[in-house]
Amino acid sequence: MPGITIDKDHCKGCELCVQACPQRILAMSKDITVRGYYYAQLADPSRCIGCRICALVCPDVAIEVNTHGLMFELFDY
Amino acid sequence: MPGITIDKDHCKGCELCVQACPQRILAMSKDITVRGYYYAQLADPSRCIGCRICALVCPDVAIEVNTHGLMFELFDY
Amino acid sequence: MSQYEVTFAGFGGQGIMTAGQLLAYAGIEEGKQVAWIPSYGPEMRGGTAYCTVVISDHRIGSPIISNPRCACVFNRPSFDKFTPRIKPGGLVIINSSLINVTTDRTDIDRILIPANDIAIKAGNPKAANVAVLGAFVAATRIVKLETVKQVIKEKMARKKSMLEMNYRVLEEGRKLAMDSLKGRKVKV
Amino acid sequence: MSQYEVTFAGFGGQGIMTAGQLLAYAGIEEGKQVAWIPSYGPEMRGGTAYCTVVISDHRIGSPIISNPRCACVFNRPSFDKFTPRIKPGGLVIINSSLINVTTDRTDIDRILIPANDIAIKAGNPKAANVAVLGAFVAATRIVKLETVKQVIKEKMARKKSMLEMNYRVLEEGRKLAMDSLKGRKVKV
Amino acid sequence: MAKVLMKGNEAIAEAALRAGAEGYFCYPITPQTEVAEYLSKRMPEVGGVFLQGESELAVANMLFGAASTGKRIFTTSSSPGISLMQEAISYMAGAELPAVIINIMRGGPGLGGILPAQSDYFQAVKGGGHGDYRVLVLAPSTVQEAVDLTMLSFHLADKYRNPVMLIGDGMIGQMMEAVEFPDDYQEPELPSSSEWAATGAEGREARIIKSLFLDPTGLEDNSWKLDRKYRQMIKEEVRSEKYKISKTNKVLIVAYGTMARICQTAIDELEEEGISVGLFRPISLFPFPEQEIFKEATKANIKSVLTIEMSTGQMVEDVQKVVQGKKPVEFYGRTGGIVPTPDEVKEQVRGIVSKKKTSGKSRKKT
Amino acid sequence: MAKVLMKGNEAIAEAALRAGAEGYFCYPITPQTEVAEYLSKRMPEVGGVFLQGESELAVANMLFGAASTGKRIFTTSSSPGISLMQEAISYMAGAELPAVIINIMRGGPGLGGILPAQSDYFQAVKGGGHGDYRVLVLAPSTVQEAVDLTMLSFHLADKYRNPVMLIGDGMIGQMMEAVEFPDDYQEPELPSSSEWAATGAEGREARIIKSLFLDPTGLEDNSWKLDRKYRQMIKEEVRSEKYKISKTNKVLIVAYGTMARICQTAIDELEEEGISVGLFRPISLFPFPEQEIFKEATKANIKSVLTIEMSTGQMVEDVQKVVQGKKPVEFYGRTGGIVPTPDEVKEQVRGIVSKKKTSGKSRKKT
Amino acid sequence: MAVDNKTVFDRPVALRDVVTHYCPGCTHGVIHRIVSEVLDELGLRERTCGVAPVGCSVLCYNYYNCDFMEAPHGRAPALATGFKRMRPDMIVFTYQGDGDLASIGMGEIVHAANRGEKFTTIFVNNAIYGMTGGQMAPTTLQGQVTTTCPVGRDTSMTGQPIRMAELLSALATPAYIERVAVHHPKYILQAKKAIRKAFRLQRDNKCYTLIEVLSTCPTNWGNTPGEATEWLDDNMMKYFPLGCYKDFQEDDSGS
Amino acid sequence: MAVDNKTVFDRPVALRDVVTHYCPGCTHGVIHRIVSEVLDELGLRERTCGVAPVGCSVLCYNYYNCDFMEAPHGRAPALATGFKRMRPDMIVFTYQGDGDLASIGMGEIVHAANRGEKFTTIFVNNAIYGMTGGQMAPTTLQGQVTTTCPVGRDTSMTGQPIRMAELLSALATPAYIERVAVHHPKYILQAKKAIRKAFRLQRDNKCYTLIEVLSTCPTNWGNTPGEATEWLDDNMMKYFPLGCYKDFQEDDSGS
Ligand SMILES: Cc1ncc(C[n+]2csc(CCOP(=O)(O)OP(=O)(O)O)c2C)c(N)n1
Ligand SMILES: Cc1ncc(C[n+]2csc(CCOP(=O)(O)OP(=O)(O)O)c2C)c(N)n1
Ligand code: SF4
Ligand code: SF4
Ligand code: SF4
Ligand code: SF4
Ligand code: SF4
Ligand code: SF4
Ligand SMILES: [Mg+2]
Ligand SMILES: [Mg+2]
Repeated sequence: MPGITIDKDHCKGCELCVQACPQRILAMSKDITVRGYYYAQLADPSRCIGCRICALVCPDVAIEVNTHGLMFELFDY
Repeated sequence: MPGITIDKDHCKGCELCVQACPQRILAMSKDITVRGYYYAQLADPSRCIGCRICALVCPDVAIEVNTHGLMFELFDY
Repeated sequence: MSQYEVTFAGFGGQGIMTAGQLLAYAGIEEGKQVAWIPSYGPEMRGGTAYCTVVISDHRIGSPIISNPRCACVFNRPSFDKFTPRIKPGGLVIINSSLINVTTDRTDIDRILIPANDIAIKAGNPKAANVAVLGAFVAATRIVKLETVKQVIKEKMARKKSMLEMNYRVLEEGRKLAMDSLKGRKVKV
Repeated sequence: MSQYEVTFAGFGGQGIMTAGQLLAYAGIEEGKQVAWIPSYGPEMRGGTAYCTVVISDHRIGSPIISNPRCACVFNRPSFDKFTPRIKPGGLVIINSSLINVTTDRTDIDRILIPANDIAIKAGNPKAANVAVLGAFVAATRIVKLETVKQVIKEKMARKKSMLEMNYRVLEEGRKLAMDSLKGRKVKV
Repeated sequence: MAKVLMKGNEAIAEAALRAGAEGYFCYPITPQTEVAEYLSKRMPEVGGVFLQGESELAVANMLFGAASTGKRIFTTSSSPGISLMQEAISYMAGAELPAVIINIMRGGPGLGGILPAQSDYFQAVKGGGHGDYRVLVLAPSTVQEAVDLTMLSFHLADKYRNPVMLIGDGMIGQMMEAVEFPDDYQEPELPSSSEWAATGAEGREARIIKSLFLDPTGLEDNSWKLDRKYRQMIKEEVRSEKYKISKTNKVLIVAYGTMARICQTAIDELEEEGISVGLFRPISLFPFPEQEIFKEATKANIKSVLTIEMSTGQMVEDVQKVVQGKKPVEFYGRTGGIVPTPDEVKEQVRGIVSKKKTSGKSRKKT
Repeated sequence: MAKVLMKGNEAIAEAALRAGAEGYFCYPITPQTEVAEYLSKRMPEVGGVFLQGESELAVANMLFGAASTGKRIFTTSSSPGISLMQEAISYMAGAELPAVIINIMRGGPGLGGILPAQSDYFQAVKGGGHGDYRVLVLAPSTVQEAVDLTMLSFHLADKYRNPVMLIGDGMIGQMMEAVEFPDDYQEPELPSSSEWAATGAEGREARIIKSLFLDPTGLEDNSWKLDRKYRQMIKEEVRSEKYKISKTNKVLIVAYGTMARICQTAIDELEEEGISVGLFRPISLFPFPEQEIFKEATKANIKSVLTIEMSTGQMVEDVQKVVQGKKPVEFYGRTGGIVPTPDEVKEQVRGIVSKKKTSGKSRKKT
Repeated sequence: MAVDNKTVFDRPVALRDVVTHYCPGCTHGVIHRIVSEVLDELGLRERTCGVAPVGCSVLCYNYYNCDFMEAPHGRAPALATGFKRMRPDMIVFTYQGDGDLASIGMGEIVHAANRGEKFTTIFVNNAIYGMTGGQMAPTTLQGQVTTTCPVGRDTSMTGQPIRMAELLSALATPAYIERVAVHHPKYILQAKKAIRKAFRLQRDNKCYTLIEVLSTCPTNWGNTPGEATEWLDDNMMKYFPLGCYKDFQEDDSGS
Repeated sequence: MAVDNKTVFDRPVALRDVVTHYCPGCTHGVIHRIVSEVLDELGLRERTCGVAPVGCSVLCYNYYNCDFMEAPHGRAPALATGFKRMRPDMIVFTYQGDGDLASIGMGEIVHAANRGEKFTTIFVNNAIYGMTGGQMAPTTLQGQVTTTCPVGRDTSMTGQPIRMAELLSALATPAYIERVAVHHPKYILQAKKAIRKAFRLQRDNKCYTLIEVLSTCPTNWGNTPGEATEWLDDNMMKYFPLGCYKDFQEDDSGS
């Protein structure tokens, strides 16, 4: 099952991933990190398609994406 | 009568005027100036048409051109 | 008092610098010597910002204060950094909205002000700094609260609604500080 | 001789610098200390170029020579500039092809060499410097003419015809100098 | 005028306007960018010229051009930016142009850091550019003094037709203090710049503003002419302040700028301990208060001269030169943006008084 | 190798090649352009890099990049060009990079002239850039010495991982003298540059070559680390030459480079007049031969110390500092490209001996 | 089905696992990542030396995991030239902001490009001086407010914003120059393609290569990261059109 | 008929009656003369300040009869900017060689042009460093021999010669930029026209103006003045085509 892991310590709460996710399944936390940021969370893991868009736009490389090995190469690059 | 005056002390003997004169009436001197240059001379004053070409190309502004007051403006600029 | 030093510290954006400047202006209004020194730290973003205000009756020598008499700390990193530096007999004012610990130093006074909560309640989340300033002035009486009010009016909030909101927050800070100290004035 | 100084001066293009360098090379060949100092004058074109060669048996101190023992002047401005500076008892060598005056100093020797004419006659108008060099060496014997010939061969004229032409010009200069001094050697 | 609370950088900017600066050319660099930001608003208001150039190198040369008009002009920058101006400063000195250059110093060498430092003393005082020239150097220690010396700088630049440099540090630039601007600023009259500036050759000979003298005699004449100006500065422009200098002093501290203030606090506190220390604060760094320091340093009661700088030791060389071996010259320095505290200063003084301190450079004990 | 007659500039170029220079970056400027012209031919022959950059500013930064590879690299320029390099030199010192920079000085300030001068002493010795740093400075007085010191410069640059500056003047650069290159040049072994250079992070941690230390403690540590190197230079790299120094000397002349040679001739001639004068010639200007000069200057027989420079007076300040008022320090200078003659030197000495000369700066009598 | 899952997006080796000092949402971080990915994919990391500028990315040497030099403001191309000339076998790239490259460093970038130095420039154009707190850059748009043009850039006094990709493409020396963006996924992928092409051309010793990347500066533009993305889209993209401005042809003789 | 005769060609007032230091046949002299004629004809001499470069024309302040500043090498545009900003009522021109303008001064000229500074640049391109004795310039042609490219310029190592008129025309800010020559009478007349237009545009406060003038350097090209004229014709004219590269339109908004 596709899924992402957000490294809370790397996240700076910019919300770019939230805005970019085609599934609209990311949301910001209610509490803040030591650095003082609200961080991104995967609100509805079951709907993640592993498209990597969130990871692509994350300026802080806070998101790791895991997905099925035979995943269709959406982005040909 | 059109004519030119070459200021020997300004002339550096570059021969550009000699090469440019359409009447081919300029020539270099046999003796040298204090600065060590052979200088340009008007070899055949009678054939000068006062066209100013020699003066135009002279980098040392050594040539003054006198000509008839009603001279045709050869160069429209 | 001959000289008093206070450090305001927190995240960038918490109004730290403004709090210090308001205090410094109030000092000038009252005819004192003042120096306001910011951290203009590494040319980089984020991190902790702080400023120190020195208020004195005479010419101020060193503007570099390693051990202020008071620290007003707005977030946890600032609390960790500045509380240990306060001079014995001094005061720490803690923004308890964001800091859920308190100091075990017994040689200083402490005041807890839920500054963010007060500000949000008053309708302007950015006014947390004013709540702390109210507490500081009430506790130390380095300058008069009236002077601070006047300065807020002149330098900060010309719009009437804003002004009143700020006054409310200031007052709230003052009240909490008084309660906390049970009316007694901090030694200055 | 412990130290001898000679200045070569003329228009740029008259081979002034080369004449000095040939002499300096000859000095080295003969195991002497030498210094060759050019005028690298104003970053501008035209004007007078000159160089001074110092040849000595010991380490050379000041390479700046205000009063050389000899000046070889190739044109009128150089004559005017350098003749007065020659040390009493010294020598001036005048390129009489281009300079139609001579000095009234009685405390120096003088040699007139129609260097340009010699050079033109020999087939290379640029060799005027070699004619003067021949005269200088003959008159002063600071270095041997043989050494100069060898240096010309090595540094200047590898082509045989050129070499021979240069030797002819050198010889002509030497001869005229000897005639002029009537066999007597200039004091060095 | 009433006192206002102002950041050093902004106070400097305002002071320049009040001294009649009509042009300001700049390039952003911490910790002085507020000057530019302030003037980007204020200059248009007063009808002056504000221009952010493409680099400090270009800015220094814009100053050169602007100064040639005879109007008052200036720039501000910080250490690396000042290094980039050295060629142009040398040219301006050679061409006898008035210009005010303000260096709000930061830690070096190289990119270093942006915290307060005093490690550009040599560059300012000995001349970082090529050739025989000097700039007049002033060093304020409070925001008020930054205002006063900025205004003075314009006057001195015009008086001597020479670049004047004001060196402060990040502390002076960033700190806010109460300042007062003179209500009616007056300066001694000077010959009008129309005597020498390039204003167009109407009704007079064309003028050339230059530092090139191909004839060595001309160049030498220019050098000695400049030298005479520098001697006049030495005669007329030495400025300094003494603090608690008295017959009881054991130690004489020499320090300038921010460092001097810190020493004042230390001296006050040492006084309470019963240790009497005096402070000599050069305000003009070139000309350096040589005679004044010699006089104070060689007094019988002085055991030692202690020079303190926010550097590894630059001004101390001039102090050594001045004191001529008549008293030991000690040095204490912190650098890289670390500002010594009054406690550190006190420790150094105590060390000297109790003979524990040995001569030479020392840094914070670790 | 046999002696060859060579222009100073070309000899310097050849010496650099023989010391193993693999890269040369330059921008034309009189009176040193022959170095570039020579190397534009020779560098390709030996497989090295020759590059004419777009400016001295760029060239100095090319040096920075080239030095980071750990290979021997250098540049040559003249006064205004050197001013443009100051920022980069400060950066290289801060980042601890070895580089050789040769300044064939000309008259300044500004565009000045192109004749020989020694007016960049301050810039070289005190540091024309910002921050606490030093460059090691060497000054040859003959073409042969220019060769020897050029080769030494590369060694010292590597030894200290610091810029080394060789300062000559137009005379040294333009003059031809006989020179000999060592047949088998050997230098003391040094740690390989592969210990620190940027050579790619294969099999090791990535390396950063930088002068930025945002943490003031780091920056201060770097400054004191540099300072320790400068102290080591002071201990190990002082170089000087004495000429006719003896117990009979009345006057001690201190002069360097071309000026020192001229003083030698004057001293020889004064000897014939019966006036005994000794010459102390600093070869290293930083480190300055402080102790050596102090020792010679304070000998009982010395009446006066005479410093002579082709400037309005720069090194003389260091001489004054060193002599500590124990003997009068006189100065004589010519500038702008005028090289004092032995006669002028003699006149100065005679003035001192006959007590006619008063202390202070003086120039050619007119 | 965990066994079938694999990590398809992860931190590249050439990028250290540290938190950067960049502001939230600043796209410097995206650019770092894609450059690192390219270094990884082409296997160049271990023979690469980067050159850091003075600007917000001054500390990028702490983020990239390869050798690095930190240059004086604007001079990265000169350092890169010096380095690459001495070590043509290594890969060299400069990473420069618009103040660094287009203002103070104009002379160096034009000349390095014109000499055809074989290094790669990643030019991060965010239309402002980020690090020093938001002053006008040569790329600041007409009317854009900055701390040194507080009423908006007046192009009648300060000239038009400089389009570096176009300007450098006017030089005759062969080069590969492309402008890309990183504020949307599709642009990020195009940007990576361009950066990869640049490093490949460098690896094959072909020509000078420069990729101009439009980037955001929410902090100094005074908006949120999301708004900054929109502002870039609506304003910068119009004045700075994306695309390849100069392509390297194998048979290019430079005319 | 002497009474009818009048002087139709004479030294302009704006040019002093002194012998220059230029080499025989060097066209710097021609350029000086036509600039002076334009100053005379437009009546600008008395409110003009020139800026001399470092290069063979460093002493041109001795030849022009108007106020002058002598700039550090390459920085004339910065001086002109500083001056003109303070005195917009005056006329300012820089006179710069190709080493001065296109090499060391690249940053300053690009930025002055881009800011649209209202001064005029006379850019004398002789494809070489004249004053310092004939080193390679950025404008030196492929294969051309100079003292620092003794076997001829190798463009694979040093890049293509820079065409400044074209490069500066790539900037968006309005300007008038034309390339002219002065080695034949007809070109001299065209050059004068262009220079006059430039000063007129400046006088009317319209835009930045630059005239690139192809010029000879017989001394460092190693030929006679006559041969130099031919060499320029056969070589420089091909690589540096004459013409107007950017013209000022009244309604120009700079796009
Ligand atoms: C010589 C010099 N001048 C100025 C500075 C100050 N400075 C630091 S970063 C910077 C501008 C950076 O802007 P940019 O290159 O656009 O990078 P960004 O921060 O926007 O990524 C300046 C002017 C400096 N460090 N050195
Ligand atoms: C900073 C600096 N670098 C170098 C020089 C030396 N220099 C003088 S003129 C010149 C080049 C002149 O060439 P160009 O601009 O083409 O003018 P030209 O002589 O050909 O007319 C150089 C490099 C200098 N004076 N200052
Ligand atoms: S991988 Fe795609 S679907 Fe999953 S969270 Fe990220 S953007 Fe959304
Ligand atoms: S894009 Fe990255 S940094 Fe921004 S909110 Fe999402 S995870 Fe956090
Ligand atoms: S005016 Fe014409 S015809 Fe007369 S000499 Fe000159 S070029 Fe010849
Ligand atoms: S063109 Fe002028 S300088 Fe040349 S030869 Fe003719 S008159 Fe003389
Ligand atoms: S200031 Fe701007 S460019 Fe710099 S890190 Fe913050 S958002 Fe990025
Ligand atoms: S060197 Fe060349 S450019 Fe200079 S004056 Fe001579 S011919 Fe003209
Ligand atoms: Mg930017
Ligand atoms: Mg040229």
